[in-house]
Amino acid sequence: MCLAIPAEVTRLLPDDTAVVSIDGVSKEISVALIENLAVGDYVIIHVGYALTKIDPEEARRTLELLRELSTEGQGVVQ
Amino acid sequence: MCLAIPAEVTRLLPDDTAVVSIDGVSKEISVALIENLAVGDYVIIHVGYALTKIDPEEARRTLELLRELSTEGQGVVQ
Amino acid sequence: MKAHQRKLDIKNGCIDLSHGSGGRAMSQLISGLFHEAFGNEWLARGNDQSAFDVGGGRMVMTTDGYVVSPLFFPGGNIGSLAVHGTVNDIAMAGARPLYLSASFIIEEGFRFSDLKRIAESIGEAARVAGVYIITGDTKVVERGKADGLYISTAGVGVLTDGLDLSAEKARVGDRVLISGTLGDHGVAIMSKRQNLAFETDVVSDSASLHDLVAEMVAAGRKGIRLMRDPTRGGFAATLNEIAHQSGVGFRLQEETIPVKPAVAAACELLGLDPLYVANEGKLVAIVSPDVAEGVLAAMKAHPLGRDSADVGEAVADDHHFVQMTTSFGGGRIVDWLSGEQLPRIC
Amino acid sequence: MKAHQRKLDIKNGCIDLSHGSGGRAMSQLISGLFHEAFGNEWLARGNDQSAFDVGGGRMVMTTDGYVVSPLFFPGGNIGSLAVHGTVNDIAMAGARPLYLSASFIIEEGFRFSDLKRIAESIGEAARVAGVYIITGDTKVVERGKADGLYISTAGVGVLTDGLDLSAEKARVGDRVLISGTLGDHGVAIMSKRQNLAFETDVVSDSASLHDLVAEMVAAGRKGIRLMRDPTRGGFAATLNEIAHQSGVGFRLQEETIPVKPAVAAACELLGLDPLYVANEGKLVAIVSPDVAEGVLAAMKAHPLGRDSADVGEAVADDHHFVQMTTSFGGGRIVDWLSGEQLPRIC
Amino acid sequence: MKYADEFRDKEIALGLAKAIRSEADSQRPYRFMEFCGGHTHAISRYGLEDMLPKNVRMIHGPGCPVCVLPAGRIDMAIRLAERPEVILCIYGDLMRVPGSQGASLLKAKARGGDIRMVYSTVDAIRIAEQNLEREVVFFAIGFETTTPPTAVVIRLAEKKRLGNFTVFCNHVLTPPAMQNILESPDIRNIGRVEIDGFVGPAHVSIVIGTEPYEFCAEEFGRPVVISGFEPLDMMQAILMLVRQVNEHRHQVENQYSRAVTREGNLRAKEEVSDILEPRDQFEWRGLGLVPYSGLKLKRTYARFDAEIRFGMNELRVADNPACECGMILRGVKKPVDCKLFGTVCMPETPMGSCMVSCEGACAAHWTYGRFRDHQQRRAS
Amino acid sequence: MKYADEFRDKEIALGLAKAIRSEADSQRPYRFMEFCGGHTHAISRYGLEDMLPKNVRMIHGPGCPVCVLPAGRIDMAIRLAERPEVILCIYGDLMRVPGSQGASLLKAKARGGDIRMVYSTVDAIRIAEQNLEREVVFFAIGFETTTPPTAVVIRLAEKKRLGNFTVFCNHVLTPPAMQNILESPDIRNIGRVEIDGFVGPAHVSIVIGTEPYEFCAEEFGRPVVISGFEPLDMMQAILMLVRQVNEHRHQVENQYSRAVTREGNLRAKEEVSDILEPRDQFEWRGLGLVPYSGLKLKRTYARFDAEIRFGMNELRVADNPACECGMILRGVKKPVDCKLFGTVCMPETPMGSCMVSCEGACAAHWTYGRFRDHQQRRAS
Ligand code: SF4
Ligand code: SF4
Ligand SMILES: [Mg+2]
Ligand SMILES: [Mg+2]
Ligand SMILES: [Mg+2]
Ligand SMILES: [Mg+2]
Ligand SMILES: [Mg+2]
Ligand SMILES: [Mg+2]
Ligand SMILES: [Mg+2]
Ligand SMILES: [Mg+2]
Ligand SMILES: [Mg+2]
Ligand SMILES: [Mg+2]
Repeated sequence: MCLAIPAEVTRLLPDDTAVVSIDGVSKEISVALIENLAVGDYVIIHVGYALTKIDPEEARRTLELLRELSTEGQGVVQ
Repeated sequence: MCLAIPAEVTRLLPDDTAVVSIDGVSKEISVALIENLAVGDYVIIHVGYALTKIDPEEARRTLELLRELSTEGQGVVQ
Repeated sequence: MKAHQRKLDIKNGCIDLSHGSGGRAMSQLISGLFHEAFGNEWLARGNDQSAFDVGGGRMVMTTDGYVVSPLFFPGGNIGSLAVHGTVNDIAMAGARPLYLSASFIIEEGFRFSDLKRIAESIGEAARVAGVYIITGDTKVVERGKADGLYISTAGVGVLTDGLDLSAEKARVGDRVLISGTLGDHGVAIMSKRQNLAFETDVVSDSASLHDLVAEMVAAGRKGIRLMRDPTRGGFAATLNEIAHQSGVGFRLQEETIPVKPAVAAACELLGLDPLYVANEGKLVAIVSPDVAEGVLAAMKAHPLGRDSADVGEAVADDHHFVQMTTSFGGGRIVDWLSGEQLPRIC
Repeated sequence: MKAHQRKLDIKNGCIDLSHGSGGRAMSQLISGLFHEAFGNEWLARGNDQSAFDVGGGRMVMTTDGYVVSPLFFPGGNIGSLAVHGTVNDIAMAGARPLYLSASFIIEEGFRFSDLKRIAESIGEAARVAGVYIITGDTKVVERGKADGLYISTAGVGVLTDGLDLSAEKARVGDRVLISGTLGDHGVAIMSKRQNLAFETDVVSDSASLHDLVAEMVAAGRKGIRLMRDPTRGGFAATLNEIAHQSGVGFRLQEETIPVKPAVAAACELLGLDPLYVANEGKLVAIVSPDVAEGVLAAMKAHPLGRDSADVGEAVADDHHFVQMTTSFGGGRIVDWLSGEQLPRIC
Repeated sequence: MKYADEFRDKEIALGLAKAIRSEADSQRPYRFMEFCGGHTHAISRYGLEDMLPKNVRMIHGPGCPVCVLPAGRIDMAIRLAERPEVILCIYGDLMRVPGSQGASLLKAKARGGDIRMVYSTVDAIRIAEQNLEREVVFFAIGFETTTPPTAVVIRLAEKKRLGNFTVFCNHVLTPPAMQNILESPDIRNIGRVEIDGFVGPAHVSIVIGTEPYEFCAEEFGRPVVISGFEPLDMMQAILMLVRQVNEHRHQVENQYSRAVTREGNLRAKEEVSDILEPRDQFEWRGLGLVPYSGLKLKRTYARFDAEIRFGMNELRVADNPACECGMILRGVKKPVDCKLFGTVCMPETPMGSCMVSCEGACAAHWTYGRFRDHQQRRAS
Repeated sequence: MKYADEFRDKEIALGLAKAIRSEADSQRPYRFMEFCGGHTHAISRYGLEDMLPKNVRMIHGPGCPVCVLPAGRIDMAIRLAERPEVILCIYGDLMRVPGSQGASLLKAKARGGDIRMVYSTVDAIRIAEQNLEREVVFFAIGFETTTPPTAVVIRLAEKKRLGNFTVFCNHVLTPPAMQNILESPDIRNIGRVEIDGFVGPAHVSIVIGTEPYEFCAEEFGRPVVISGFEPLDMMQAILMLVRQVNEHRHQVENQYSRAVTREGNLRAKEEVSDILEPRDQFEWRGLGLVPYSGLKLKRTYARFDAEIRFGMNELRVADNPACECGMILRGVKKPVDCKLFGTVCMPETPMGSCMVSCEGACAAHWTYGRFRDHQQRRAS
């Protein structure tokens, strides 16, 4: 299932490493696979590596769409 | 103190080894330092090696002398 | 000329094989380190066993071996754990813990300073719990034949009046109460494992629960069917065992189960489920529905039960499933743990 | 569909980490192997502790860790030893042993077949001793963190009537009784150590002594000051401890101390002294002179005390020396063991 | 947890469930395969099946890269671990995966193999640096998600000139497996079970992008929706699939746009293609040999390839003939159709890939489906 | 035990004791040094001093090869054991011998050194064969008695072409030590204490014969009686010494004729001289540097010499200045004359050679003499 979770970058370290934080848990990970990372970015981490940055705008849009779809559904009389 | 005890040879084995017995305890030892060993001989063993054969005749003579000396001593009036 | 010895060099010294061989070095270790840390009138007599008075009646006995790694972890160490764990197993019968024994298996090379810290934690935990370590034993094994230190404690306690809590007593309709957040101990331990190393301020919940239990018994009396401390295998293993032994199923409400956000996060990180992670200062109580509210109130009033919750009920189920309605609204089974719970990639 | 498992493959299987992790593999190990071997009504209830009734009054508690190597030796194994040793520590207080706990620390890779043999020995030794293993615990540690198997047992027993045997009770003039030949256990163990390997038909004396003790108490009553089983460090360590704790000296007669010729021979071979070699089925009793003869007769009448002997007396001595008149006619001190007793060349 | 909790909202879920119910044509079945164990896990973890209408049925796909690893590869690893000089570093998931005749790395460890669990490939490198006199082998496994970290440490080992570090490469590729399922005679010719669409991998797609699934839509006429692993993601994806089916579309759509792009992570893809290349074929537990579905080290990195360094022989172990994994993975059969399910084959003693990981179809049915069966029996 | 029990007979002993009492001139002291710890042990084990008249006093000599080993040699061995590749095989006696600053091999083992106790040199060879990837060093120690077994296994290692077996040679020779004691200024010039004769080694003499002691009788005018280690042997030897003193003789006599000859064990001597040769000097704890008193491997066997293989530096550690071992070993002082005796220096925490082994003069006084002092105090 490729266990991976979103985490916030809290510190950039040398040698392609960074510290990320998830709800009060922080961990050093490799960011060798990511370009242009900044503190405050959210990344998806898997086996100790950041795989990608999360696009906050896309996330917001997906959530908005989910709410819309849900409201449509709620409106349905069955 | 060079801990060593008398033991009876009960079996000769290849490669300069032999089994000795001490009051029901038997142990395999090296007899590389001894010549002309036979089953029934008594040897002095130290760190798993036989150091010498015990001369039964000398042992008998020493004991006899000890008894004599002791008897002489017993005879003494102090 | 009285036989005496140079003092143990606690700061720099360490255990060698002579400390386990029945000679003077061992007796010095025991009197200079252990007795000092948890000394009492029983140990002072220096026998291989200790005698104590009991009011008579019914007693409980338990034992546990402690092999935790690392030995020191946020919120405690193997010493305090060895007291709490055994006190709790006594308390889970509704009994008042009285006396403990402690058997130490120490690897040569173990530092006196660490041993002293651990012994002091034992002494402190025993004092807090109001129990006495009345007999003990020390063995030293060669390097590579232990992991620093193992402790086995056994304990006895008295059951005052006809209480008979046991794993087969859950009945359909009973409520499932837990005394607080799940998974704290396991996550605190894992955070210090060399190959997992993550930072968190989660500390082990390791604590003696007999006082909380006394409050619960006072509040619930005959309505309490059984209690268990969800240690290895966590809440999930404990509830499955009870289901199996009582011949019932359970239905839990996920949203009522308290889990600290940091514990949940650490579990997501490692691919674990907090329901399967060990606790050392929590209990699960199965109580009849009529006393559930009162017992829960008593739990919440106790410092060690502030986050207590009613998380579900016993249901009729030939398969003895532990079911859970997820906070998302669906249903799932909370099965036994298969094998060890290992951090996963998948 | 009832959850069941393939049976444990006792013949070929071995312990892996899953057998210690609180899941179904562990529960299967416990129910399929341990309970079968020493099952009883208490274990059957499957709780983390067991409750039992006592007549009230005074009880004793003890514990010991067992780390013997090799695990199987002539005359027993770590399992029988773990029962005998703890039963004996209870018996040495003059108490009747009742219930035992057992904590297992097992190295991964340990063979089920060996574990089963050991568990069966525990069951058998408990049956013979009339005690019950009423609670237990199993931990599995990684390879290289144990030496196959460690067992810690704890035990409780009842003291019937006002008996208070304790290490500080020896008085000047008291007699020193021992219940048989010294050093058998240690020599039996050493004969199987790989680097010492010698052949002997000496077997461990490992046995439960509570029945012998009962006979002694019946014969000697208040005249019995204290009893000890001379285990690690042997008779010499035990007597030095007693001397120290009671503030007396002892004077022994070497020619009265029974030692098997093969034990004496093995000790000569290794440069050891039988007085310092471990026993697991012998006791030392310090008794007032007026009951000494009667107690000794009772001991000799018991199968486990046939070779009992009166070997000396307590004497006034500020230094608490254990002195011995040698069979050669001279005198020597039997001091504490210094460090480990190791086979020597010198 | 930001970007997770929002996507677990119960209220929104209820609305989505209603939307699916209302849009799904009650006169026809919708059979969607979630390829990924992550989705299977979300289904059981959050009880999603309870929220879907009866005619929308989820089929659990090949699940996870761990459970599809064939017994022979585990046997090979066990042989390796038996060599005294070898330290075998593995992800925790691998411990219980069955080799032949009940063997596993857990048992091999118990019998003396120096097998160490690592959380990250970086840990394996550290162990190699700390044990220069030993041979450290990293048991690499995983879909495209887990492959870049392997490539990164091979490059690192090269940079550090580590002579005692090698990789036993078992990385597999998802699109060839999807293709294999779609080309299976059971589906195309015998046609016993149809798959009406795919829920596409979340994290795999982060790396490879959505583009590699286009063949599925185009050649096989099946809709694919790439979906995140949170329950709302899945429900949205299912709704999107229902709509494609209703509208007779078969496109690749991307529900997981906050993390997945059409081209994926270019840097990660480059890292992998520099160092690894496809094998001609690779065995999948349950699916058998699948062409171009596995990766191996390129010739220039042969010195880091454990199979070469240790002259490892390829071992093949036939799956248990009674195991129905192949049929289950293709959606042709269900776990309860297997005679071994729940009797011989259980989570502690898994026989086939579908029981190995808790995301496998049989394991999911064990922990979750038994309960549903049971509820249904009680209801009827 | 045949050849032991007969020589422990109490009745004969009583007669011998009377004979000694009657033959010893009550007007003069008889001060005999038993060179060997074996004799010291017999004295304390059987309580012989109680059976001798007050004017016949036994002085405990250098005792045993273990306790005279200087702290520096132990430190050298500890350094060796700290090397991860080394397995150090030792006789059990060595475990507690103190190095500098409270170090010991027991503690070095606790701190991680791979130190293994062997019963015989043959065990060390077996360990080397079983650990070909490690370096097995045998810590050879002992008087002439224990040297032939070392020579035997060096030859065996050569025959077996064992490349990972070496010997850290600490064998010492008794006659040079006896000579050193006799040449000591305390005895010859200051003359505070006289030694009237020597009880000569039992098992050493089995190997080297009685001939090497003839210098003692001839050059220093002291009688020597080679004696067995059984208590009757010793009493007879003491009687023989009393007679030599009374008769103003100074010869080498052989009480232990059942095992000792004038030339000793020729095969054993040859084995040793083939492989080992004297060092120019060797340090003895308590005696300092004694010329030609230690053995080393011959040049042709240098590849089996741990000191060469591991480039071991000779370490010298000054004895504790308060320790009176030197004076005690020479019979000039008694244990109770040492400020450290029984306060800092005890069997568990020995400071000097005389406390290290239970055969040392201080250790013997600890376990036996304290009791005699005590008896005497009580009597007075
Ligand atoms: S139950 Fe087991 S054997 Fe049957 S199909 Fe599933 S994995 Fe295969
Ligand atoms: S008592 Fe100790 S310090 Fe003093 S002389 Fe003897 S060995 Fe040396
Ligand atoms: Mg318990
Ligand atoms: Mg517990
Ligand atoms: Mg004990
Ligand atoms: Mg260790
Ligand atoms: Mg418990
Ligand atoms: Mg005890
Ligand atoms: Mg005991
Ligand atoms: Mg337990
Ligand atoms: Mg081991
Ligand atoms: Mg005892």
